[in-house]
Amino acid sequence: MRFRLSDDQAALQDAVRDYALREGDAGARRRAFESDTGFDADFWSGLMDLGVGGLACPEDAGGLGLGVTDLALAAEALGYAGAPGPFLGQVLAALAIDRFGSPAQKDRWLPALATGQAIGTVALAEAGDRVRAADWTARLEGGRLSGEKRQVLYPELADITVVGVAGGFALVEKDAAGQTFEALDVADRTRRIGHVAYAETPADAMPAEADAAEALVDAALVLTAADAFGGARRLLDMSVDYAKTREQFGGPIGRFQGLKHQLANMAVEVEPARGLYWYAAYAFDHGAPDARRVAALAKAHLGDVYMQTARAAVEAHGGIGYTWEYDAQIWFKRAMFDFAYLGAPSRHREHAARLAGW
Amino acid sequence: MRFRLSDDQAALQDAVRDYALREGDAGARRRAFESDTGFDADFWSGLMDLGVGGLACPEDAGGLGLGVTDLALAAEALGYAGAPGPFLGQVLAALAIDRFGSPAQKDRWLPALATGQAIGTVALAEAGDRVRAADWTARLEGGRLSGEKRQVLYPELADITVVGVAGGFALVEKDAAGQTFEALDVADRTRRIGHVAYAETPADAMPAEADAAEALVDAALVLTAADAFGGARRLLDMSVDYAKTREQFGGPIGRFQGLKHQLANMAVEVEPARGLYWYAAYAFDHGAPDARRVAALAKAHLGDVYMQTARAAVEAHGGIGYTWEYDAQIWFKRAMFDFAYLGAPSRHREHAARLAGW
Amino acid sequence: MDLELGSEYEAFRQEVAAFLAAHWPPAKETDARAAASAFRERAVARGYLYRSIPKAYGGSEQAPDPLKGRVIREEFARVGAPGELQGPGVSMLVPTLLACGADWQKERFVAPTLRGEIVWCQGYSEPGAGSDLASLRTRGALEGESWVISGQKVWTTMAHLADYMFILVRTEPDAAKHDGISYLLLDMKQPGVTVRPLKQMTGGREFNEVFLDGARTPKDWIVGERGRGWQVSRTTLKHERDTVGGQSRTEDMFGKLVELAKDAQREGQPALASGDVRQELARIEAYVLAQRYSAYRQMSMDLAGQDAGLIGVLNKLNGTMIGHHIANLAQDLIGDAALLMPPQGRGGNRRGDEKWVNQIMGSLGVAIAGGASNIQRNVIAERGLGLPRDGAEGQKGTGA
Amino acid sequence: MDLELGSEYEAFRQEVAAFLAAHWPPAKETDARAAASAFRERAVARGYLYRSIPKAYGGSEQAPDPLKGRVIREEFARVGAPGELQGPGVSMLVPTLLACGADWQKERFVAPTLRGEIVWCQGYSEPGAGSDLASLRTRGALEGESWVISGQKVWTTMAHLADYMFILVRTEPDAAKHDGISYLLLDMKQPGVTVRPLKQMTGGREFNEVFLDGARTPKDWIVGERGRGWQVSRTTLKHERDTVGGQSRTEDMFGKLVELAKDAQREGQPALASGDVRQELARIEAYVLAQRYSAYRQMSMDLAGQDAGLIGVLNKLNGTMIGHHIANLAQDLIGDAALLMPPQGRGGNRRGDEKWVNQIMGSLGVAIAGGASNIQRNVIAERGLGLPRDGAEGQKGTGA
Repeated sequence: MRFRLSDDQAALQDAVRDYALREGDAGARRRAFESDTGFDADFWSGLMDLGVGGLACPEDAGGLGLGVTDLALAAEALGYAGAPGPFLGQVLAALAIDRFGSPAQKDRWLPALATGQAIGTVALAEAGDRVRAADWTARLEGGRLSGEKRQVLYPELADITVVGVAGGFALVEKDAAGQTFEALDVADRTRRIGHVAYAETPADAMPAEADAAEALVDAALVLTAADAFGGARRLLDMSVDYAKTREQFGGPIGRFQGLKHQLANMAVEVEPARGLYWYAAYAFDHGAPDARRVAALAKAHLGDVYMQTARAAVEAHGGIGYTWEYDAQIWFKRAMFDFAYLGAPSRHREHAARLAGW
Repeated sequence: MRFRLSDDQAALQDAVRDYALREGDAGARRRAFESDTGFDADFWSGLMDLGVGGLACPEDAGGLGLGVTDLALAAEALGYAGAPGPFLGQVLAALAIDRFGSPAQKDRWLPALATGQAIGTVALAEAGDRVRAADWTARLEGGRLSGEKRQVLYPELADITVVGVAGGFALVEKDAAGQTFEALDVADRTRRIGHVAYAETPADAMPAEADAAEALVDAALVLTAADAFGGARRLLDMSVDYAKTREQFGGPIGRFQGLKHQLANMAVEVEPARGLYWYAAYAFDHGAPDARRVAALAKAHLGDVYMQTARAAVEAHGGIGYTWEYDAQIWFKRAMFDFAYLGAPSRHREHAARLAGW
Repeated sequence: MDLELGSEYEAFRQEVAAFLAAHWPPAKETDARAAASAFRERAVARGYLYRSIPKAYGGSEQAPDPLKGRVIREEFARVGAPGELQGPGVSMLVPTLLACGADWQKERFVAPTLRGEIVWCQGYSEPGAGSDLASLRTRGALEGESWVISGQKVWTTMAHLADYMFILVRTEPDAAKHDGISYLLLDMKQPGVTVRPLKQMTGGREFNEVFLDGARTPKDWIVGERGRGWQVSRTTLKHERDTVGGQSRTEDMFGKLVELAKDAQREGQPALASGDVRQELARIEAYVLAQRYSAYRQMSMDLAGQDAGLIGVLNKLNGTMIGHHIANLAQDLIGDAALLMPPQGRGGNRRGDEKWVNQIMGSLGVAIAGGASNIQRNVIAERGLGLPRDGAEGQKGTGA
Repeated sequence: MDLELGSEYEAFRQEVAAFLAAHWPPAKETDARAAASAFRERAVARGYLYRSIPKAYGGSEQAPDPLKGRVIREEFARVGAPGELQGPGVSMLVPTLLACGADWQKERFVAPTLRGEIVWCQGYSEPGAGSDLASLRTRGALEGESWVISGQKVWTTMAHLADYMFILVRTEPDAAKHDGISYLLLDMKQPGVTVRPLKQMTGGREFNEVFLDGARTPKDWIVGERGRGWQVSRTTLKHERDTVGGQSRTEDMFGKLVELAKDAQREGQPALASGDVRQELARIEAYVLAQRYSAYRQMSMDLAGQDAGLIGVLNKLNGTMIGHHIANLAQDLIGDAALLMPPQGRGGNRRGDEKWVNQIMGSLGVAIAGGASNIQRNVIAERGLGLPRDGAEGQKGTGA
């Protein structure tokens, strides 16, 4: 019974959080948020220098050979710090290529993704909430990809895109013909997404049964849940700090029991959910029989918890919390992202119910 | 625009509440609660002397010729006072006979019910949540009634029972053969209910199309909602009074903002719901197109509001609120009654959704 | 109980409709602003607008009758005719001036404000004084014939468009918290005044910060006595209160929510077929109906001079809570449109569901604006339920 | 991260299992109580029970190891073997005596308490002193060689069965609130003590009122110094903490809730087919799993001497909230069984669904007992989040 972080894991998480917080607070987060691209090259390269891109890549590809648990710990740290950039796409692309790629594909992409020399992304969701591998309608035929994908992280920036198709995945390189990008006015400007349409786009196959391909979606759900936990925890801390320092009626507002109880209720919603995302990651890495269900439950629960915490946090701040200039809104919009990315909580609860045979 | 009580209505409601509160606080409520029968003859006869039994009976039957709105106002007052006894069965039986009875049936029963010389009840629900008239399976054939009914108020006490059957209602007199009563260990001991099985029981028909018969269920829903509003309002008042008088840490607990905000939240849930039950009663009396839907919504909403208010009220009282001796538990159990009687809130919400064509 | 207005008011409705048929839209007028002004002047003369304001100051000085007010608003809205102007000048400054202002102030400011010739902004909130408004620190010092004002105001709606500000400033720094404040009028178009828009999380810019650095206003541009500004700012004239109007926005929103649930898909089915969506819609509908008929009750009782009790003090928080419920269900239903910003006056994706993001964020704005929810809870507990003031919060003045 | 216990503990489990196979159930013993006592004695000798208590006082004096404790409890539960006795004597009095008691008190009381030969009840709460325990008013006066005690205690579990009470009484009426209290031991079987059962809303009678009217106890039956009883009552010995055990009841309950949803009917379908029931079950399951794995995390960190942070102070309120969620869904699902009282040790209707009424009411009891939820919220805010004490609540001592 050692359901706790190893020293290495704690050190990793601290390093990622410290870096992302320091650089984020020094301006990287806001710069990315206000920019056209949502991408801060300096911040990103520093993050890659920490080895975050290669956490789950094999050691012979220059990675650390760790699992989704370690990715999730990093995701929590990045969520806490509100870190901008294509982390999620990067590590999911690497995970997909590691699991389903040919030796040549691995050789070509894993070292580059592990070190950050290349940026990767994944294109999973389709219109109509078609998120699960079994529902993907994009087709790869004769080396040509056709279909439309949504919620693609940094689609124009990525050197390599792992596209979910009927029968597995297709690898699409940056400059491949027949790609049409639709930029979106997204709420979460620290993690940009767009639509991509593929029309006879040259692409490389990575075959996988739908059930195996689905594991990539599970990993995405777990990492989103971990980000949500980190963000919710940050909003709690931010609200507590504000309550300690903001003065009204001759003292800090945090002495008023009404607000105290609201912050206590927020803590009761947030902190225990850490155990849920931990277990979802652990179950994924250990191939536990309930891994798929728990990934869905964790995404659903933390999507809700994050969003409601964000609402409560903005309320706890009053007017300032509603402004563009104060950073609470950045986490509010990250909560909106985690809530909706790859499907709202109700979808994943229904999926978990089905998997339970309910 | 006079969506308010007339002077007569206000006087009626005050008279009923004052009587029921005074006698209830003087012991009638607790006596009935602790008794084997849940019936206090003195309290009941005083209530009948106020004319409550005949509010909605025709004037030529000794009633006041008023409508469900006035019954609901009385129900609110009785709910506020936690009044024991067969009020709901009494007025619903009269309503059914007035609407569907033959002249002979009306002559026989309405004057007796209006004055309280007879006690009436209704037997509507059947096992498996078969509450709606279209679902009733009890059969009346050749003057003989067979079937099983549940949630029958004071079944053994009633002189006349209006039983919902396929095709309308059947009137069953107190001593008719073939009735088997199953007493239940009910939570709300101020309003006793039991199961009744009818086996070839002699009974008198009151034909009604299912849709018309359903109006009796609607009336029951509206009156239950009104009772729930009264009860929830009482629990709010009781909790506020307790918070003003109970001292901890050198002053009344009601000065603590945590509790104050909880009581404020309770008030926000409870007080606006008055408008909902008022409109449900008004819509019933005016045959508004949405009358049936609003009856269902009102029962569902107030069932939930009452129950959650009861939970909050017990918590606001602490340990004393959890004792048998303190009266909060009586309203808690009345909330349980209003929640479950004729179906839990979710059933009525689903029904309202269907009626809306959703 | 009666939900009908009754024949008297239906006759009045005919009268208003006839007036509108005659005067709106205007026959042939090219300048829309001038047309609206001319129409408003006629409507005031007929007693349809500014009904609680004396004729001497540009009002129509009618006996209070909320139902007539409601009929007028309904009929005007039906044909899109210009009604009373909105904004802090008409809703806050004018009543205050009528109650506490000097005669010259009423004469100079009221009528032009009602006609929209003068636009006002409100200078109450400060960065360090939100709920605890009376702790404001903007200073005003009398230098010769002028007040000289320095400090900062925030959440100032319309500041970038306003001609004048009515402002609370601390003029008696040695007096007790509530006794050192004066209520001044200030010209916004002067060098000592700098307006900076405050962008909201929605991307909108309805609010401003206003920096005051030696801004000046004449000595007699003070409303009420020196040091009595707190009391002056609390003055509101009794006027026609229509508690029903506020609900209609919620009702519209709920109707759109039902439409959304019909259009939105869940696993290839309309979301409206899902049990949880049906349940939640029915739950919200009950709140909406409860609010609606409580408002009718409150208005009816107000009309009859009866006390409607608790409901008055609950309305804002109740509306806020319903707004949260609607936002939460909408966020579930709109799928990945919840990843987008609300449209800023331009198109979006096909269904345009991201317009609901306005409700997701805006319902929070409502919770915060005009008395945050926790302040509302204090008011409900203390004023509505009669619970004691907490010692630690006793200093907070009126509690609102 | 690892959820397995590891080979060391699996070996220990084998050892415990072998012990149990040899000694439980007892070969041929007619008196069940005697058999249990004899078994417990053996188990103590083997180091399996009362592991934190010195051998001199009847314990087995083992090095703290929560995982071993857990293995023991699991294995004992598996075969139904008698474990440590429960109740306030073992859980509260014994640790207090070991920390603050005189030697003769430890010798006289601890071992018989552990063996169940002496039964204790706790005399803390009073009708006027609930959350604000230190405001207690039961008086104790030293008259010659005896304390003479008068007053009233309430919420006293087991008082009708107890031999003795450990009681807080005010012995120094002129001292400050927390400094005037002494911690005494009192024989319950005497004329000055009257016990009256308190019936709960569930119909159960687990609590009592205890009336003290000149009850007497010897001068030296005081634990710790005179006037230091408040501090004495706050003493708890560090002992093996197993944060996992508390979750299992919730998990069992959730499993039953799922079964209920399968059995219950809605419109002729299993309720489990309804979207709202599925959503709510999945929502609750996430809370249950979150609680479970947070407990594993907390225990693992405790074992490693790491600080698990906020979670420790949240557990009770978290469990309370989950209990509310379960109760609310059950109340919807059981249909008209929610009209009934919970069974008091006898049968009910066919499905027996009214047993869920125990949860509907009992989840409230949990919210109230052992530190009401608002007290928990204070503790979380102040101790967990470091928010300042409110002035008006500053007098409340330890805040718990």
